[in-house]
Amino acid sequence: MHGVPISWYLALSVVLFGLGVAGFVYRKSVITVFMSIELMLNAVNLSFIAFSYQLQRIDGHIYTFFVMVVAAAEAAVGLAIILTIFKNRGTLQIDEVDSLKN
Amino acid sequence: MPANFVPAASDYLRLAPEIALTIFGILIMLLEAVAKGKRTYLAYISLIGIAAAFLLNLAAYSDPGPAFQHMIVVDAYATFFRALVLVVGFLCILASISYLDREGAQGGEYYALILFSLVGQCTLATSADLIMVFIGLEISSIATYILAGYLRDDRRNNEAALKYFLLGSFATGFLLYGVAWIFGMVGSTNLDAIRVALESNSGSPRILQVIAVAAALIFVGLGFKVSIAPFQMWAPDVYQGAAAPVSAFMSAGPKAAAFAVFFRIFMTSFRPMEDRWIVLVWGCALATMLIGNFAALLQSNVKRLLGYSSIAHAGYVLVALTAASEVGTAAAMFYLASYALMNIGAFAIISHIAARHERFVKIEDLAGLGRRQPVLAALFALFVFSLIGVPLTGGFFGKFYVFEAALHSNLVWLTVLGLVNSAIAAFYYLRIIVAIYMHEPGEATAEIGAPAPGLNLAIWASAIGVLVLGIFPSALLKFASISAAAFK
Amino acid sequence: MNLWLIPIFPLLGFLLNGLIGKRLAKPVISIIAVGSVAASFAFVLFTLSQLMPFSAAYTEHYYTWFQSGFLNVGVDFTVDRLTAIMLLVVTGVGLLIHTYALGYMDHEGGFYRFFSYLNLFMFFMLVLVLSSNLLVLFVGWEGVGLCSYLLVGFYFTEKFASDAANKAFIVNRIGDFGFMLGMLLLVIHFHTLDFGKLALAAAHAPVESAIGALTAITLLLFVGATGKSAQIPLYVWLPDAMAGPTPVSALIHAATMVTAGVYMIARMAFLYDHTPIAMHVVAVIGLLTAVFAATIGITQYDIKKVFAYSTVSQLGYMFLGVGLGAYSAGVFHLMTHAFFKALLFLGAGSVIHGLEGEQDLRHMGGLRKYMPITCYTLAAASLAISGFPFTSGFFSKDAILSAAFEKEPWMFWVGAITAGVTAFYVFRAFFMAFFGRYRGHHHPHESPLVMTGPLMVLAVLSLGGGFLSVPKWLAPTFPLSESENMTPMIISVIFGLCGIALAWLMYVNKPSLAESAKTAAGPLYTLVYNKYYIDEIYSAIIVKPLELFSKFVLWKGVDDTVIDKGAVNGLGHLVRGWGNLFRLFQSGSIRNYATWVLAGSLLIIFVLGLVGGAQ
Amino acid sequence: MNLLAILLLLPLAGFFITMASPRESKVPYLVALATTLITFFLSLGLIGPAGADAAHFSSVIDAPWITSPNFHINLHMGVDGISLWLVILTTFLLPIAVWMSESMIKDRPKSFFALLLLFEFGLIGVFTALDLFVFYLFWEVALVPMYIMVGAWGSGKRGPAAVKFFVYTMFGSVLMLASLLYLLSLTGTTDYIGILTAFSTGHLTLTSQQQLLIFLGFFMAFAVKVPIFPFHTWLPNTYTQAPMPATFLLAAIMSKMGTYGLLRFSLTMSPGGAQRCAPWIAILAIIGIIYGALIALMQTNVKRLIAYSSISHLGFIVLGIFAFNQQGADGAVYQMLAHGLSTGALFLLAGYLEQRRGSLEIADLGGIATPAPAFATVFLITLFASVGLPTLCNFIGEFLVLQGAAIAHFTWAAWAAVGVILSAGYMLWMYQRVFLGKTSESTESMPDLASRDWVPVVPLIALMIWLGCYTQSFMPFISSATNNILEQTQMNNTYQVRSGSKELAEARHAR
Repeated sequence: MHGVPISWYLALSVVLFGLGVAGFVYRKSVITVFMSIELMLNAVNLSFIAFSYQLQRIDGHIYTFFVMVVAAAEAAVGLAIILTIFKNRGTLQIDEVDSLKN
Repeated sequence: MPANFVPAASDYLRLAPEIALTIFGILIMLLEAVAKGKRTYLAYISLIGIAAAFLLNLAAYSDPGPAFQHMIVVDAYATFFRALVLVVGFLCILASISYLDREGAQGGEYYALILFSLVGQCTLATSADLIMVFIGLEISSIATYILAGYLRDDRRNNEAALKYFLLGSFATGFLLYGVAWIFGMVGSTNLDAIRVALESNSGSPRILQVIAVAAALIFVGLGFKVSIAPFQMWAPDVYQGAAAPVSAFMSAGPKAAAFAVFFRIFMTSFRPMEDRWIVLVWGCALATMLIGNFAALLQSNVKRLLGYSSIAHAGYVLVALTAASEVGTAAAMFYLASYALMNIGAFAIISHIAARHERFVKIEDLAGLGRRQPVLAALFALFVFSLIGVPLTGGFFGKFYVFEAALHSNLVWLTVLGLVNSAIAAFYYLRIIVAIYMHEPGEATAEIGAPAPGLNLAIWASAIGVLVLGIFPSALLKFASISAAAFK
Repeated sequence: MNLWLIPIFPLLGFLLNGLIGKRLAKPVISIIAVGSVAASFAFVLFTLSQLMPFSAAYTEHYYTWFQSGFLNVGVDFTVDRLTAIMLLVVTGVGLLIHTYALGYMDHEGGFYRFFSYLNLFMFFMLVLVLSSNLLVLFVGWEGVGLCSYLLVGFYFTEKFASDAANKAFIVNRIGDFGFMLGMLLLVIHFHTLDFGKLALAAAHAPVESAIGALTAITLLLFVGATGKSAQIPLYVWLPDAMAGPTPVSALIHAATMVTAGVYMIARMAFLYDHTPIAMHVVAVIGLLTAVFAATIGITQYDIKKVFAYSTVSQLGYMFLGVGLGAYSAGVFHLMTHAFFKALLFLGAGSVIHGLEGEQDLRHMGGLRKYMPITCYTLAAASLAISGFPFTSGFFSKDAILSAAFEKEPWMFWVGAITAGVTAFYVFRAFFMAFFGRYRGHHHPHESPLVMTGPLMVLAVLSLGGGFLSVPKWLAPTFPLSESENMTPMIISVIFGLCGIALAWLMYVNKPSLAESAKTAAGPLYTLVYNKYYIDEIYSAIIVKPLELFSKFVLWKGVDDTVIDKGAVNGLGHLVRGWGNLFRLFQSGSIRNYATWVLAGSLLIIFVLGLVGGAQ
Repeated sequence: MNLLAILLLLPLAGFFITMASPRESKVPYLVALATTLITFFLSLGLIGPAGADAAHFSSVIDAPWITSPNFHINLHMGVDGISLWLVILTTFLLPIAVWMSESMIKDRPKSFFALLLLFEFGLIGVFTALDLFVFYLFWEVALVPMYIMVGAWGSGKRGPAAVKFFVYTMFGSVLMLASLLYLLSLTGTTDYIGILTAFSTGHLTLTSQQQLLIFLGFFMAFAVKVPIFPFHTWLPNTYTQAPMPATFLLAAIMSKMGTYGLLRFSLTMSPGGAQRCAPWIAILAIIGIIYGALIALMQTNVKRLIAYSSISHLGFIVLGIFAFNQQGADGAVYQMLAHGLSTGALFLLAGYLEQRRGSLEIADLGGIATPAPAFATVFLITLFASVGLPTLCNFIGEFLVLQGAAIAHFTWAAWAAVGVILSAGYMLWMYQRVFLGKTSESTESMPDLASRDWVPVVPLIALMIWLGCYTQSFMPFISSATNNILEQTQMNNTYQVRSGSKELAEARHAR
């Protein structure tokens, strides 16, 4: 990765994170929303890697694995929850899940 | 870190409670697989597990110190919160048994999940490293997500679970991103290391600023978990939607653990930059109290009302953080303890009155409880008065210490506003009392029976706890202040 | 020597009759009631005989009532020459009236109640005169007011009676307001309420030519007196008070209670002597009341009302006397008035008794032959009040008028004319009742001896009472005025005789004259006949506005609307409004929540990162 | 064991015993009655030790309670000349309340008796607490049972009335708590004696600003409780809706919590603040006196009328306290006792009336004196006591208060005395409409006082006369205590002494 300055990676991660957030806020399908969360986590991973490369330390890489594991767990649980939702309501439109309010 | 790192026995001892909980959790899962017929005994196993963890927690305190390369640390503070969340778990399981029987959802995974969630919370309490914070937070949260939606076929449960899950992960994303940047700027995620770095003030103000932004991201993540404004939105929905015992658990355990780490991070790592965040916390505290109390005024659903009240109480705890002092930390610890007890008590009683499928959760459904179940009513009244902050209850002393700490740090206005808030709060809490004692019995209370022994035990235990904290608070307070002294 | 025994007998009488009277037989009740008064009368005589020759005031201290800071009030009794007169009048006349009442109340219900009240009154009245400090005097002062309330409202099932009772008490309260403030000022300036100490302290005080503290004190005390002794502007309660049984009118509203104001001023003379302005006010008010009431007296037909107004008027005379510094004259008239006015009322009572409750003069007449004793005794009283030479009234009135003649001649003339008017209306009543032919439809009969007895005794006193010269008796306290000028006496006597003659002319000789005079007077007559509409005016400018103000402005307006609905509930609504707002933010939509989280985090990043950094 | 401690524990014990006793039986009543009576007779034992030196505190409890790294709170309680009589008033009135409840509370009597005992516990605590924190504690403890009594046993719109009552007082209380905390943060202790000694030895001086803040906090709480003029709107509804025994206690004792607090704490903890605000508060008090009386004049319900009349009477107490002189303070305390007896008795009798006629609307009554002469007489005596007739209790209080006010500012006395006139007005008018006049067919059958009804009436009236005629058996205790308090108000007073306190100074000189 010679020649590519660290700041680019960080910039990319910021962009990815922003995209994730934006996706979460703007997409209407529960699945997409869930994917945007994954996107955010990956942005985090990217910055971890970048930093740990710059700092010449291994911690970052390890953290990345932590994050991935957690993300996987979340995915499992999340999809299960989304499934029950679909089972009970027959929809995945996030805006239709708003019976609890005020 | 050295590659050839071999954990010592002390390391394991200091992690023992988590280990025990995990083992019991897995054990229960296995038994669940082979179990047939009634599964109530799994609950008792889980109780044993928690008890064991509790003892191990005390044992661990006999030899405090860091473990696993300063990833975690066992000190009085950690021990306090471990003990607290374990007690919470214990009471909630007691309260859940009859509930699950009633809903026909008796199952091992429920108890296992509570144990796992407790693992996460204990980790949070002990974590001395942002990564551990993240991991603990996730362990606790993921388990709680499932618990929130435990009754699969209940629409309210589903929705609560989804909201909690999506928003929760969303917020965690912020936290994690903050962690990443801290790691980048400081070169370490160890809390003390961060503090040292900030104190030595190496690096340009630009770096400092980035760290501050990272701190903000962490603040967002944790703020969401403890449901403070402007991240409180989820709390009422989730507490209303989830099963009553689960709401009790969520409002007490994870919240306490999150606050524990919240204080640890801001009172150690970011202490050097306190002049930056105190004003912020001041604002959040006020906003949280206002939103919680005001919005609760018009609620008719008791669970939702308690949801808002839990927001308001988070606000009071933030007041203690605003004080940014040992006194404040101690006050917050005491407050969280008493809050946990009274809230569990209240939710437990609701879970009993709500009847099958939680049909009766409106305030008017409580009408005439005073005539049908005088004792239960009296206990409920006790919890409510404690939530209001009437003397001789834990709730009162919590408030007293918190605001005492605030005034110690010359937060005169925040104190006055907070106290006025607590007076406003009396309004909606009293509506419960009015219903209980001053209205004629209705459909809900007509055929209500006495609570099951387990539930009864939970209620009585919390009631006694509330009273003890209210009448003989010294012991707990002393321990709290010793623990708080760690943040110097 | 135990002065406390004097009031204690009536008190015991009250307790006995009050607590167990219901179960007692009438004779027993009578014995208790009259016996107690007789006992205290006897004890008074004994005491006085012991205390002769009254070289100095004799005081007894019983116990400290209360002590707060520098203010120490003791329950003490004092007897001096002034007290002696009052004691004799109160117990003596009181005894006679009690006896009379036995007969008068014989057929009435609540016999025991009546006499227990009457005894209680005696007790408080005696406390009033015996007291040696202003506060204990005030105890008696209020106590007699209470009894007056109870006795005026004796026929409590009748609305007019209870109204009159309330009026009596409340109007007196207004007077007491002044009295109270007077006492407060006294304490501030002299740190005591004890007559002896006050007298010593006042001796050093300068005579106030301008309005000062002392003037304020004396005027305030006088306000109290106007209430108790029915002077302008607070006299309105006394005529209504006639709603009570006649013996009550005689004892309380003629002979004793109403004279308390005069007594009080005489008692506080040492202070009034230092405040000429206040003295002048007292005199003027007294004189005005005398005239004013007398004019009303001319037009009334209710026999008791006539005497009531004459009482007001005579009290005016007394105040004129004390106001002019002729304290002894005032007290003298107080005594003689006690005799003849009591007699007038008892006589009237006897008439009413004989006519089964008829009080209207127009339905009487010619009673001379039905009830001779009553007639002649009343004649004596009438002569006395008209100042007929050598009757008791003659001496006392003369003492006052001659004092006026020296100090303020114009006052003398007004007073003298009023004397004529008095003579006129008293005899008007007398003639209308006893002369001409009987106009009523009852069967008049003379009253029993138990009633006529007292009448005769009082008749003797009214005629001869003037020879017990009070001024000489009081000379040690209030020095006599030397002047022996005969002119005022002669003038007033002439006026008096004219009055009598006129009355004879109009009501015996040519009754038609009365009617023609009435029509001649026209509106003036109606004005006076309706007591100058004073009650209506008071009610229109004070009572009604106050009620409306309290009800609509204060209660409905301020209390309900402004404070409660406005401030308190308004605040509540405000809070709820905000609560509703916050509530509606919780739209329930996940993406909406996420937006909030995002906005919040941006805000926090901004605050923490950038603003904080700017510091 | 310390007598005071016993006095505190007895009602508490009674509370639990009552709770434990069987529901449908006479047991709860008997337990409550026995407890309150024993408490009363024991409380008389306080007189002895207090008599020795009423200026200072006797039968003191001082046990360490809460220890925290930055403050210590002792369970510090004691009795001086003021507390003494208020405690005895409490213990004296409670048995009467129990007695009333036995016949007036038909629904869930057991819980009611229990609450009465809890209430007594709270009140005794309030009147004897020597630590601001402990005081606050009992203050709230007394509030809760009353709230439930009003809400659960009241009539009409009791729920709203009760909530209003609670929230109103709650607002006051939190402000007091704020002051308390502020004081704690400034002085490091909440101990009454400790703070006073710190003042007197000059170890501690508060700036005028601090004093003002502290004062206002305390004042709000007390002002609501008393209540003082603009904060009174909870009172009429609460008094009217509450069950008669609760009203009896509210009027007779609970209102004294506020006035006691003003005298004991507002004056001494922030003398400067108190003196600075005194003129304003005096004006509020006077407004209350006249205002309450005028509104009472127009009431059509006996209970409501007495309620408003208490606003007027309590105004006197406040006025006396803020006259800042011996007479005023003595009068205020004496008036507390007198008002407790007379108004209490009035409500007791009103309760009898309600029992007999089922209504307290004046329109439904009238001519009662004929069928029930004894009742009418007793009522009349009580009425004249509350009107302030000499030889009955209220007179001394009112006179001394007026005297004190006059010494401070003569105009105050002049205005306040108007209340004395009006009180005669509304009381007698009410009496006329209720008792006098012709009996209607509805009232002619009204039973007179039964022997049972006499039991609480006789001691009440006896005391009214005793207080009225032989004041010295109570006053010396009060005087020495109030004098002590007044001297403390001169310490740490960062203000110029107000005009009128000049007389006060020489007044104390004269003693």
